[in-house]
Amino acid sequence: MISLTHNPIDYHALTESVRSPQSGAVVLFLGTVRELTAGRQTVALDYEGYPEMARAKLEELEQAARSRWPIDKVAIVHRLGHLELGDISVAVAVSCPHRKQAFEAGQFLIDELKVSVPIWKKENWADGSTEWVHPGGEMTKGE
Amino acid sequence: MISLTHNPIDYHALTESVRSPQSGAVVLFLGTVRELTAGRQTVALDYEGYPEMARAKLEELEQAARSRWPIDKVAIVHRLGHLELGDISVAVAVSCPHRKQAFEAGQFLIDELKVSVPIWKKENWADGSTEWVHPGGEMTKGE
Amino acid sequence: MKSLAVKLFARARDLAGSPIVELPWSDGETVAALKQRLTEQYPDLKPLAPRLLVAVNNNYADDDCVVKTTDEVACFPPVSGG
Amino acid sequence: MKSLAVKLFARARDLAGSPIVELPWSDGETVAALKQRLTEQYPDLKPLAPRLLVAVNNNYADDDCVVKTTDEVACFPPVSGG
Repeated sequence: MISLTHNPIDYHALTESVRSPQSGAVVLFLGTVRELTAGRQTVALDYEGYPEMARAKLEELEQAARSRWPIDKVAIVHRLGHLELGDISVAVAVSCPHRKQAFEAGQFLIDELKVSVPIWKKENWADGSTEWVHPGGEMTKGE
Repeated sequence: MISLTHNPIDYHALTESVRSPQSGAVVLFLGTVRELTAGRQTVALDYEGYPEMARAKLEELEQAARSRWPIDKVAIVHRLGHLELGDISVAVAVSCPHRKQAFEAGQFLIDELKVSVPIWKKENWADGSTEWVHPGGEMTKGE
Repeated sequence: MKSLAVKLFARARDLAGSPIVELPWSDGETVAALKQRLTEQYPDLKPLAPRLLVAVNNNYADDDCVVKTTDEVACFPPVSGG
Repeated sequence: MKSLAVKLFARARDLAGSPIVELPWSDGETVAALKQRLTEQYPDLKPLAPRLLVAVNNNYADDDCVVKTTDEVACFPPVSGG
């Protein structure tokens, strides 16, 4: 189950959706809005996505993970819009027969999500400035 | 937060207890009662613990993990008593500034829990027999 | 000459001032031509140009990928979700 | 001679038929002596003997660890939680 949402992420429902008696191990990852990034203070993040492509890439990621680990169920949800400190921006839940598989698959999914899924975050710093985050180069002040 | 319980594990509350704006990453692991073990069908598990020592060992594990990763918060709960198929036997939640740390610490905690914390499971097989699980030797029919 | 619709996201959209732009286009031209034409027509995108990514029909496309006016095309900076 | 209380768990308790047993004990004796006396007094434990673990005051104890009658002592098979 892949989704993008502008609402708070219900990771409890997400986790329940991957549980099953076939799988002894469930791993859930939550990404949350952190107060400090490289020593600077964040007050909020704005997430923007390219929804059709983001969903397509997330589906591809699920298939890539399934080809590498004996995954039972996967659920990934990414939030878009304005997020405050501590809010959950992304949740990845995966169930597998054994725990090592579940940890590896969960880490693979969030690692790959961050490099290939077209979603972008804009920092809202405590000093009132904003800044798009674009890995692979220094960050540039937002307009 | 370390605990043993005879009640169903509320992993949602457990996960909430480790979230914080200082930590961008939360990893939750759930161990659940699996239907098939080495091809045999389980209908239930009975977990027994040595509670004082189990709590002491879990506290040691938390300290060992904190000495290796920049952990913000940890919560571990292990259930004891009679568990049905799909029930959660153990939940480990950990928060860290970054995701790699959280995955590594979570996996370390559950891996070590399984080798050092004095808790035992007894299989209730579909054929009506029971069997204590004792790693490190073949399993022996329970009386 | 036909025209190609290009969706822009994040800082690329902010710099160009629009979520979608139209470029003059001949079928057979490539992603490299798209990037060049885009930054010519929207010079404010130049600081971002070396890092701009192009997606054609929901897949990342290399510079030599040929683009048709019927393709769904988007242009954006490196992603930063998660 | 004093006596030592030994808690038993899981299959060890089932085989011995009791969650706690008392062994005759002299201070200065070791974990190795404890295991031997336990299986002498409870022969049903013998199938499990090579894999029995001993904990003294909530820590795993080697065979040469000295046990006093005031120690909290437990004996059990390899753990299988999780």
